Amino acid sequence: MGAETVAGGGGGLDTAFFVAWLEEAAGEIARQRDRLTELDAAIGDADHGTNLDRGFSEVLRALRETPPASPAQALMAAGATLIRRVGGASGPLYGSAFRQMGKALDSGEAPGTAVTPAAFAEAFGAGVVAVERLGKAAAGDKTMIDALAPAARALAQTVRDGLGTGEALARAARAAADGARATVPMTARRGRASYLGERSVGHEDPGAASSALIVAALTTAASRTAAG
Amino acid sequence: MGAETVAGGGGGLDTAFFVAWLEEAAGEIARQRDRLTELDAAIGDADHGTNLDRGFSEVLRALRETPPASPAQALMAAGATLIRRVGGASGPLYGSAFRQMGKALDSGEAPGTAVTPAAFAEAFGAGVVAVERLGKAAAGDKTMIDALAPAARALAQTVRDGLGTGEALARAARAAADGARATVPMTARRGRASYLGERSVGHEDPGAASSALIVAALTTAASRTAAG
Amino acid sequence: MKKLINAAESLVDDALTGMAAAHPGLRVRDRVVLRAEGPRPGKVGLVSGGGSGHEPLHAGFVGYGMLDAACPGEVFTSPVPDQVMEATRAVDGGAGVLHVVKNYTGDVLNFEMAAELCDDVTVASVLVEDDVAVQDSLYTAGRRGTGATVFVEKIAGALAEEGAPLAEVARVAEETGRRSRSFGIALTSCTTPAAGRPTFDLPAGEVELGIGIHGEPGRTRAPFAPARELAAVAMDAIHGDLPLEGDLLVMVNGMGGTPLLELYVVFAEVEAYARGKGARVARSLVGNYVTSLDMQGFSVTVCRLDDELTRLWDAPVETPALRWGR
Amino acid sequence: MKKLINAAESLVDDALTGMAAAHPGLRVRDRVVLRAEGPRPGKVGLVSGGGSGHEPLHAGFVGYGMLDAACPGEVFTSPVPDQVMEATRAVDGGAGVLHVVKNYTGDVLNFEMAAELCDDVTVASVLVEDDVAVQDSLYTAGRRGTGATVFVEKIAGALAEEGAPLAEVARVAEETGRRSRSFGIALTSCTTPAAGRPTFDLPAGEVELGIGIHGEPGRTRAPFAPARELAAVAMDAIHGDLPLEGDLLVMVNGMGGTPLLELYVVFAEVEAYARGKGARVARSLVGNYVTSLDMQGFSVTVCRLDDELTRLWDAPVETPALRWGR
Ligand SMILES: Nc1ncnc2c1ncn2[C@@H]1O[C@H](COP(=O)(O)OP(=O)(O)O)[C@@H](O)[C@H]1O
Ligand SMILES: Nc1ncnc2c1ncn2[C@@H]1O[C@H](COP(=O)(O)OP(=O)(O)O)[C@@H](O)[C@H]1O
Ligand SMILES: [Mg+2]
Ligand SMILES: [Mg+2]
Ligand SMILES: [Mg+2]
Ligand SMILES: [Mg+2]
Repeated sequence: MGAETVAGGGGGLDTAFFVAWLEEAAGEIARQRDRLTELDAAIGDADHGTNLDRGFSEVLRALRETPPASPAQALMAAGATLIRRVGGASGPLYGSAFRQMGKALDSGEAPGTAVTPAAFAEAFGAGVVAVERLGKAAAGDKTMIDALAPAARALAQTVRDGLGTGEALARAARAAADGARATVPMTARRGRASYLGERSVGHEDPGAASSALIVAALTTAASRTAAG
Repeated sequence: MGAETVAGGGGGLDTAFFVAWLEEAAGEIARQRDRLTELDAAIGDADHGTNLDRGFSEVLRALRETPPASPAQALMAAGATLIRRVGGASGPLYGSAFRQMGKALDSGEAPGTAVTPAAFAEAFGAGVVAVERLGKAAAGDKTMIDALAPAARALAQTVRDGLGTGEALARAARAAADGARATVPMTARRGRASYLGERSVGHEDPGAASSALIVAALTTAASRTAAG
Repeated sequence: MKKLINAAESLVDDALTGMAAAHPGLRVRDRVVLRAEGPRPGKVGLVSGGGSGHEPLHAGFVGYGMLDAACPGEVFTSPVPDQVMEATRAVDGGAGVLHVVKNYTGDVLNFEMAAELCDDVTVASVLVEDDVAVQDSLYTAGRRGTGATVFVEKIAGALAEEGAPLAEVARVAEETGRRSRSFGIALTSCTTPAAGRPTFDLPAGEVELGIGIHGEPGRTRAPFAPARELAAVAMDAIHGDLPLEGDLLVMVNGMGGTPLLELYVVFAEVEAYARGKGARVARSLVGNYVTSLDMQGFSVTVCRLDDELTRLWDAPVETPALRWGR
Repeated sequence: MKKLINAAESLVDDALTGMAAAHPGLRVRDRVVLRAEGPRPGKVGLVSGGGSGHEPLHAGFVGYGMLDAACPGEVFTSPVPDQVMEATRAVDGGAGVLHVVKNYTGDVLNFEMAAELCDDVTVASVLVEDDVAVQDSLYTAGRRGTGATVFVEKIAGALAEEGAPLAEVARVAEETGRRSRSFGIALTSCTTPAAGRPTFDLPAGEVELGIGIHGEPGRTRAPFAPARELAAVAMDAIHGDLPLEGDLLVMVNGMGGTPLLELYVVFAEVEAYARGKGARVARSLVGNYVTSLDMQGFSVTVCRLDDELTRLWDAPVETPALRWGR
């Protein structure tokens, strides 16, 4: 994958990029595992970091064992692995998101075909919708949606605005980070943090935090594959 | 009971004196309850203070409910109450000690008769022997014996030496206190402290400590009844 | 953190090895705990599961008259669909399978996914949601499933053992849940092996009211109080939601780190409270049944019995954690 | 200190009130816990007792096939002779009474006094002294009675239920004790309600080896280690004293504050250890049976079974804490 893939306006995102994304996400989640678990300790059950770390390690292993032949395969394999290995609320939710993204990109193209940033933006949006449907959560409920939905909007907007892939991913990362931070003052209405009612105020939602990491990994993946 | 009872060489120790003894012992045990329990926490099971406090409170109640008519009655009632209310190792041991003292003084005299210091010294010795028999402990085993036996010897000696009652009781108190302190470097061989082996070294035996309190109460009882 | 484990990662598998070795009536396969004797043709199968750390729930309730399989997840993490699918297929005796699901987002999603994927088995599902501490369920994921799970598993399991059809077993499970309410109070947090330190800090003089079973903090914090008052807080919350009347099945449940001696003290207060309301504690359990690792505290679960539920509660059961009549 | 109590002074009585309310098969009278149905003429009566804080021991083992009465003392304080006398007289069905006494100075003295005073009843006594942590018993009060008490009460209780004479019941009780050994390890101290703080301080990285059941420190302190190593320490001590061979009855017992999940991990290690020595764990118990209030830790008790003991262990029992076959 060349530098233009991520820098250029219409460059394609290839399989290597998606593998790199999953690797970067896994690495960051491993590094931030304890922080995620601590966030979950405050308003949940102190397992979010270990849950995701376990799941993403398995994603890495799956990708190594069966190298994906297309972006769609990479994302669907990741989704299936997360569903099969994480458990909890975040397993089915993240798993469905990745699976749905993969499905959206699985347009029957020949293996190895790179996808356009526009197609990815749409697929990402479809992934977020899958989470919303499954979890019956809306924006403002203090969940991963509050980081994922702004990221999806930012991606779509940058594509509409014709900005470059690098810029698109960077804006998505910023939107996710802002979205995660914005969960701090919210009262949780979904997931186990909702049991705390007002006591959930003042804490960042762990799922929103992990979503921000996963979205941010898009930019590191881009620079890595661009650099490599 | 007059001042000479305790100050004079041959004065008798009457029922009021023994009641006062038990009251003073009960008061001191209540005050030092937590210290006794802490000593027991170090090398036992953290109940010696509560055990004895429960028992001696019951002794006070029993003495109030059925005022004893003789020294022997006072001591036998105390012994029976301790056996019936304390439990643990110290209940039967102290209970038997007091009961044996009472029995030894129960020479069929008319109720109300005061006992001689010599008779008391002998009775006290009989009480200590009862403890030794029941508990199969010897001097140096780091038990209440290490405070009680020196007290018994001091009492017997002062009587032999013809010293006054006050002096006799004071020497007994000192001997018991010294004996209790002397248990610190000992390795326990009886009671639950023995399970600790060498780890029992460096701690005062709780039963020896409570024995020292009980013997010291003889002197406060003497000055109280002498003063009153 | 000191725990009797070899490593946090191997904890669940190591414990399952021990469970299988300790209970010849159980068979453990791929993180599914099954009755050793396998499914009985024509009998509805009962499958439950959830995060580990609540022992004896659920694996301790696998056996005659109760569950056919349990799916233990990682500590406090619901099982994955694969486990539930494997369990569902393994226990199907041709009469269908009932999933007993505690109402947590993770449990619900994972069991739902499994049920969808098991299209070769008729699956019904009952949601246990008994925790009255979660009040405004419009703005939450709904009431949590806690102690009533034991009642649902026992009572539905008894009916399944009698050969009742799936719809009937599901009905009595629903009915048991509908008649049951719980409330929990923590004196201390628990420590998950993966996190390595207490999930929350609770000052010496305070308790958490309205806790769940995952070591999470409760709805409110309150000053520590004698057992009588704490029991009254729990019973007031339950009684306020489902008035106590008639014959009650009552469980005073320890959270894992509470001495049984203290649970009996709480039970005495709970029983007196119920009597004071004119109800009767007809059946009871006192002990550790639905725990949160090493948390100190208790929960009370009350079920308003009727003749059918009483009969099914009394029916024989033979599992590691509940056993009578056999 | 936060405990589910009304007051330290009323703890034992409050708990007994709860116990009586929870278990219709029990009757509580003056700090004696009896079978509700009273003594059976011609059956040897079994009486045990000891300090409270070890629940379910002993009151939880009163019932068909096990004890006829339990005498609970104050927390960690042996009962007084009056209780034992009352229990002895209450359970005598004319065939005499066996006292099951754990070897502690206090228990021994109080039971002895009671036995002497009960001159109207034929009393035999068996001393349980199974704790291999106490080695130089020449210089101690002898080995402590710990987990084997459960085995002795169960096995002697079964023989008594069959109508065997007192001498026989005493013999099998002795035999069970002779074949049993225990070793305990603590991760934390317990806190007695009366003292209000931990009996000993145990730093984060250390454990106490060779503890008893009264919250006392052990024989030595050692660095904290994985479950496998701690189990090996316990099993080495036991095996060194009574070589493991043949069929074993094994109890992995929680000290009160240890999650069941962890006890199963320990059991897996214990079972593997025994197998490694060529022995077989033929029967087992995993759970809280002989506790030290809220202490975290475990003990292992091993009994080398023979045919008679196995048969009696398997015999029906119906008590609050052990129940099978009925
Ligand atoms: N209904 C839901 N919709 C969207 N996200 C949810 C929902 N429920 C929970 N989450 C997310 O999942 C995160 C918790 O994940 P995790 O701790 O792994 O699972 P669990 O809550 O089962 O322990 C929450 O922080 C939240 O972001
Ligand atoms: N065999 C014995 N002989 C003499 N005194 C003993 C013996 N065993 C124990 N004691 C005394 O009893 C004390 C402990 O009493 P207490 O704590 O009330 O009983 P327990 O040990 O049953 O908890 C010890 O400190 C010791 O002085
Ligand atoms: Mg969580
Ligand atoms: Mg003591
Ligand atoms: Mg979880
Ligand atoms: Mg004691």
